[in-house]
Amino acid sequence: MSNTQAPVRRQSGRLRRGLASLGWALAGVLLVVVMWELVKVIGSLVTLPLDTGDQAMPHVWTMLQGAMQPEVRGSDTTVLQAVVSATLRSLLVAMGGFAIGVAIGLLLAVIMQRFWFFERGLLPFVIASQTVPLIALAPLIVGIGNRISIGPVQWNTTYSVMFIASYLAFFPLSVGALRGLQAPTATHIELMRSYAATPGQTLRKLRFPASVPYLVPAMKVSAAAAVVGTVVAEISTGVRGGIGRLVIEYAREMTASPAKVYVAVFGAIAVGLLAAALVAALDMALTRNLPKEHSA
Amino acid sequence: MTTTVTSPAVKAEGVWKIFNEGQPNEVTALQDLNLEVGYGEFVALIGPSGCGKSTLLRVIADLTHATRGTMQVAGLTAAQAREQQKYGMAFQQAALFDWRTVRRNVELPLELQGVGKSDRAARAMELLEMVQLADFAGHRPWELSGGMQQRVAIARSLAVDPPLLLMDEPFGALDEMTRERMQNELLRIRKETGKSIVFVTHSIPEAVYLSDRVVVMSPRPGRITDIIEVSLGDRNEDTREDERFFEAVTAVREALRGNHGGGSAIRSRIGEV
Amino acid sequence: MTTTVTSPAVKAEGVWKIFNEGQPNEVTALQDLNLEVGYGEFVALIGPSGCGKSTLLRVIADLTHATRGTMQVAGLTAAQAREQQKYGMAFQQAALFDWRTVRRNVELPLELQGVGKSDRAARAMELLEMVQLADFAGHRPWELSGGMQQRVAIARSLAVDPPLLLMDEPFGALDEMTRERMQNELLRIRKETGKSIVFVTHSIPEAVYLSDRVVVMSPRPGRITDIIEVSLGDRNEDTREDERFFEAVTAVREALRGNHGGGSAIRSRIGEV
Amino acid sequence: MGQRLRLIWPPVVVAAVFLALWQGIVVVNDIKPYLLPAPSLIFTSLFDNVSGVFDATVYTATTAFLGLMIGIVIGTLIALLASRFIVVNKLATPLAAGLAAVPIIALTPILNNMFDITSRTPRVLVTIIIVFFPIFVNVTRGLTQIQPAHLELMRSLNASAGKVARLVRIPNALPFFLTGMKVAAPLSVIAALVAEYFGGPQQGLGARIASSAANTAYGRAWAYVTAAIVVGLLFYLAVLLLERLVTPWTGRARSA
Amino acid sequence: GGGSSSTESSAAPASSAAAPASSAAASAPAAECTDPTPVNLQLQWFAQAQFAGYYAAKDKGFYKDQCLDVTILEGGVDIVPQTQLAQGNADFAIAWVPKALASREQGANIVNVAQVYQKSGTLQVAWADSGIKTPADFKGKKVGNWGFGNEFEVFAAITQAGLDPANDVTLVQQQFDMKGLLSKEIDAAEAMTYNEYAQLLEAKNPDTGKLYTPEDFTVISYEDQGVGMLQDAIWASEERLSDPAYQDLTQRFVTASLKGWIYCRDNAAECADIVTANGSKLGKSHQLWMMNEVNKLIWPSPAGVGVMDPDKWAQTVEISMGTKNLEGATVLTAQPADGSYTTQYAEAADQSLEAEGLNVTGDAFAPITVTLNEGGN
Ligand SMILES: Nc1ncnc2c1ncn2[C@@H]1O[C@H](COP(=O)(O)OP(=O)(O)OP(=O)(O)O)[C@@H](O)[C@H]1O
Ligand SMILES: Nc1ncnc2c1ncn2[C@@H]1O[C@H](COP(=O)(O)OP(=O)(O)OP(=O)(O)O)[C@@H](O)[C@H]1O
Ligand SMILES: [Mg+2]
Ligand SMILES: [Mg+2]
Repeated sequence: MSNTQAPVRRQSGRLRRGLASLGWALAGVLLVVVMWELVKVIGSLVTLPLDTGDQAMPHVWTMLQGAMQPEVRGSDTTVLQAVVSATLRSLLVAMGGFAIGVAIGLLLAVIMQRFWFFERGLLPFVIASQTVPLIALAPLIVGIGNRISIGPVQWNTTYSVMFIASYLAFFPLSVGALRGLQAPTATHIELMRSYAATPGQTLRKLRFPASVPYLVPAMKVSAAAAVVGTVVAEISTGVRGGIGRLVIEYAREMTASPAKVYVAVFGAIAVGLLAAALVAALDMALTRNLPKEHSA
Repeated sequence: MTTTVTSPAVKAEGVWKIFNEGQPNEVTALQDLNLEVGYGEFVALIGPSGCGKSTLLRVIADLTHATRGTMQVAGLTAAQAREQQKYGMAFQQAALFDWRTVRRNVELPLELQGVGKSDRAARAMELLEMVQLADFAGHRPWELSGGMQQRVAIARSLAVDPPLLLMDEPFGALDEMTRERMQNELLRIRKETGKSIVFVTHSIPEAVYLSDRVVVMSPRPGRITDIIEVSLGDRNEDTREDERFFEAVTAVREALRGNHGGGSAIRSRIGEV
Repeated sequence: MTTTVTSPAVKAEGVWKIFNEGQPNEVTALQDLNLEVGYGEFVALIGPSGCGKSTLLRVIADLTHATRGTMQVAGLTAAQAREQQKYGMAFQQAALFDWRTVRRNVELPLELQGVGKSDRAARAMELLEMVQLADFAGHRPWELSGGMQQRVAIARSLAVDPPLLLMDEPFGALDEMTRERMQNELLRIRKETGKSIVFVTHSIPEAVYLSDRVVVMSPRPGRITDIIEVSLGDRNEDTREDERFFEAVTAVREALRGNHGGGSAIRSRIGEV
Repeated sequence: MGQRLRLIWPPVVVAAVFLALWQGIVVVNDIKPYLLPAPSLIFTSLFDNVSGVFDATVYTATTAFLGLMIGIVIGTLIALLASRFIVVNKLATPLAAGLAAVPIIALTPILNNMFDITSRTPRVLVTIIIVFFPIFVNVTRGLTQIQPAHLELMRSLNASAGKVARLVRIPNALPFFLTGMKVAAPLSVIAALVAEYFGGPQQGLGARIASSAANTAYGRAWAYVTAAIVVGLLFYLAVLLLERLVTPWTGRARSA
Repeated sequence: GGGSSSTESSAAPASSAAAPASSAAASAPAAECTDPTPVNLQLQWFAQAQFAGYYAAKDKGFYKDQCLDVTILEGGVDIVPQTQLAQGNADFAIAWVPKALASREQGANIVNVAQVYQKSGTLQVAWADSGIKTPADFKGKKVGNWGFGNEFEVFAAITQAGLDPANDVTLVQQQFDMKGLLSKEIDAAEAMTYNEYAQLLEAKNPDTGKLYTPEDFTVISYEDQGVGMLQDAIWASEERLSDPAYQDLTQRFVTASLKGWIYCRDNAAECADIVTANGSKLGKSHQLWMMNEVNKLIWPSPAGVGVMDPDKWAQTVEISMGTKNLEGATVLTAQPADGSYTTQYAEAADQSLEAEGLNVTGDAFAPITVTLNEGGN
């Protein structure tokens, strides 16, 4: 009896937890809305170090109105629709970049963990890579990328965007994964050594599972970085259809209709939230087997 | 199994182990240690807490390097012996993986050897049966009591079948009954397979009951101060009541007490053995 | 110390502890357990591995809640007693903090009580002296052997001076000599301070040597099957040779063996006590 | 001494190989500077303009440093609050994730509009936001991922939540915190730099890189990029030093 | 304001009177085009009326008439069109002259084959009540500029006015919106006639609730100040120009493109709609404004549309070499080599377009009047 019931209960529990965190996320958004309007009210009473005028900080309802307006006069897509479709497209690209970034980051971490030479020798370059501004790289990547064609698959700029996203995503992951791979206790490592386990086996059976607590936050940061990378690269390369392009196109209308650009930025935030939700789901799957914090 | 019967299972010559050498927190764990464990022999290591027993096992197992001296295992260097999996080890801490179930913890060494899935599971269940934990095969390590974890670790160390077993206080957290059962299981396994065993324990009766020789170590810096031969023949229910059993127990106890006092009187005894 | 002498140190009534209740991996660790530990009494808990001894200590310490039943400590609820620090606990695992030196690990409970820096250090060194680890005060936990870590944990549990001590196999990883020393230290402390002590052990002689009563538990689901009174008066060098000592040891052993066989014959014995 | 050498020579070797390859590829394939400048060109540009590069570096490094410090403080504080109060945790986690995913490029124009564009403020704010997330996420994990035995011990000692935080959670979170720092330190530099693209005072590295790149003076642009890399590495090195100082216990697993 | 300064140089004789035979052949519409040549055109920004001529040429079939299949590649913040061209990712590129020349100096082998914009569209806008009327009034003020290499006209004007850019003014980089000026954080902001200036006029004055009007601002035109630099031009690959096939392609492309610009001169409203239909997100009135202002920068073209004005070229090169920015750097370090531009393709194109009966100089061009709505809608 209990055998058949238990999984059902656990599943519904998971659903409930998922819904609850959704509720909390909404509450968080509500909190921000309230604070936003509060700052505006305070700003109208006393001088703040920031501009709380309707130009710099439009009212939330102005933004909502802006979202419902047609994108360009006469067109039948609203700003909201444009933002939603751009959001989904960017999310897809970002997740592609995230996947590539995770793969590269893990590989680097493994190499660095395994060979001290590479930890010392490679790590500075991994860090250096992150301080190279995209302005110096984007033309290079697009330029080189456009020459690549693998069989019938012709490179297009979207792949360059994905590549740039992964370029930002791999870094937090490799740092976190490296720390995680070094996390197992001395006894656990000795155990594997006593089995004459190959480095690969030690990696798979011990270091990877033990690195999960470090891997998960690293993935969260990476996913966010992938989203940032996607949007930045969309702007940088001017590729159409994504939220980045929308942000910059709307930003030019900031002077006249500031609400529009905020809607686009919220689209970008939505990409981030969706990415974070995906990683959170992954987290639940990965840490399902670990002891939860004691709650007596 | 390729080892010839003539080379000793373990041979330590002039082994030193100094931690943090040259630093203010330097600790000499092993000092000029010489020891030979014959092929098929059961040797118990006994000595005060912190005297270097675990360290000695770790040097044999090539988990740490001797600062000075040489260590041979089955006629090979310690490193070769480890690589060729000439030994199995049970650690003082259970060192189970939280992310694996009890059964899959026991399967680990088999997995590393590439044993197939169903064979692994069968062997693991057999071993869990032996340590009386079959009911807990699907549980996670942190759901077990201390003694249960230790039994899982023992099962794991027996999963593969190496010619030499290194066991660090494996029965320390077990109650007397379970402990006696495990002791007999170990002796049975040894008899059936002819393994050599180096066994660390704090229990003098256990050392005497199990082993052919009891090696007594002194407190830091760890040295061998006494080696007591035990000749009780095949162990059985009555062994623990045997006269010779009590004699050996007393001998070991005295060797240990002498140790605590320290001094040269003990040193000379090594010659006797 | 505000407790009146009349209320028992520990009083368990109909305590159940069921892990994962309702799930397939449900485990009943304690079943309808009743126990009273008198003020100033020394009670040893003994029973097969996994029978629920640690769980019982944890329920007393309010580290986990009884599924059913009530637990009183010093006339208070378990939670109140914990909040008022009516007990000190030594865990089965040493649970030392890697980021603190040995000495500062011992200081931890004193720090929490707001004891001044130099007083703390002095007290910690005194305790380390007692467990013979003064030399290692500045070391990190992972540089210690298993037994040494356990001794640090014991020192820590004695750092403050609570009326009730809960000790979970504290001497399990110690060699016989050190163990006897620690036993005598514990008895000395108890005599000087009049503490009540609940002490888990797997060693029958240890249980008998230390305690006023030995509580014998059955394997899962954990129940109390026997309580053996020990009246040896003041312990000294000769106690272990005492006739009554051996009698008590045999009684406990038989109670335990009976357990393993299980059955109603044992149940009836509770009435005798 | 030998230890220190072991620390230094691998990156030097890798750098030498990398630069030699780069130079070689540029020379052999006759790649023109409008595409990719050779290291030699970058270095001559750097030396021709040392004081200019230095001033720009100081400006941007200051922004990055301010943002990094404030971001660390805020990230840690909110993580602490989140580990203490479940409400904060539930509210802050999705918000932080959202904030982190806001691309700096999208954020900067808005902040530039809200705050005085002619001041450093909007740039520091951008940096803070970028730094905040890795710190927050890692510290949160470190504060909650505690051995059950340790928590039981503290509970048995009736330690208050504050004491548990101070004596167990924070030390336990230190390695996680440092991992976050390792990510945040280089990111602070890039954030401070990118924030300059959108306007404001023009003496920093970002503005210089943008201006040089727009005029295809890639040698000069990469000279500034080199300076940015150096700052990022210095920040990282500082974190490594800090790690050795505050978590001496973490290296032990490797000693076997 | 119309560009009167360029009329004197319009008398310059055409550099090559005889068009190559191949171009003459190509200029005749290829009726039997079965396999149009694929062509990539790289823009410097997103689709907007600034590039209306090319979108019109595509939409109206002018490219098809020349047997071309043109793909218009939009730009991005970090896309450098001349680099894309030099790397072979595009066949032609639209770029401002100074930036393209800088790339040329760094090894990008590109040639200006048609100078479409005859005038600079860069303005400096200040509040009418700020007292700023000429560059000399910038002294002690916060002067906005875009950086990204778009600042040299500002520097040239400041220098020309006898001020030291490093000490006498505070230079601030502005964003691509005009909020800095509107909120008075910046005293004088850089603006393109066709874009940012319109943004100002599309914004509502919070005090009156009405849109700002030209009377609210003072406008300084760099073209009028004599420091204008040449802007949008069509660039081709120098290496490939030695190949007759590419010469022919260039000729066909330039001809069709210029025809597009002529079309937009005469059909501004339709062209604005074409651009919008091609995915521009600019508001309708803003798009039309841009179209109209761009027309003002192109027309009249006294020597024919797309033909380089050598004086303007010389002025652009002079400023590029002589004006230092904050770092002390100039756009160019040396005089660009001969052959950096050629008028042969534009002239040949104009000839054949004239033969079609089109007016290639726009001497009678009259701008339309555009009313900007709030937000450019
Ligand atoms: N990693 C290390 N760093 C420094 N010192 C160490 C380390 N490991 C062990 N030691 C020291 O070496 C000595 C011997 O330790 P070892 O673990 O071998 O003792 P043991 O005989 O196994 O003791 P026990 O019976 O308590 O387990 C101890 O004094 C210990 O402090
Ligand atoms: N967190 C937990 N989740 C599920 N089951 C648990 C948990 N903790 C303990 N148990 C179960 O409760 C039972 C009693 O455990 P406990 O630790 O009290 O045993 P013990 O008597 O202390 O044994 P030992 O002598 O081996 O330490 C065991 O069967 C164990 O599997
Ligand atoms: Mg040991
Ligand atoms: Mg226990």
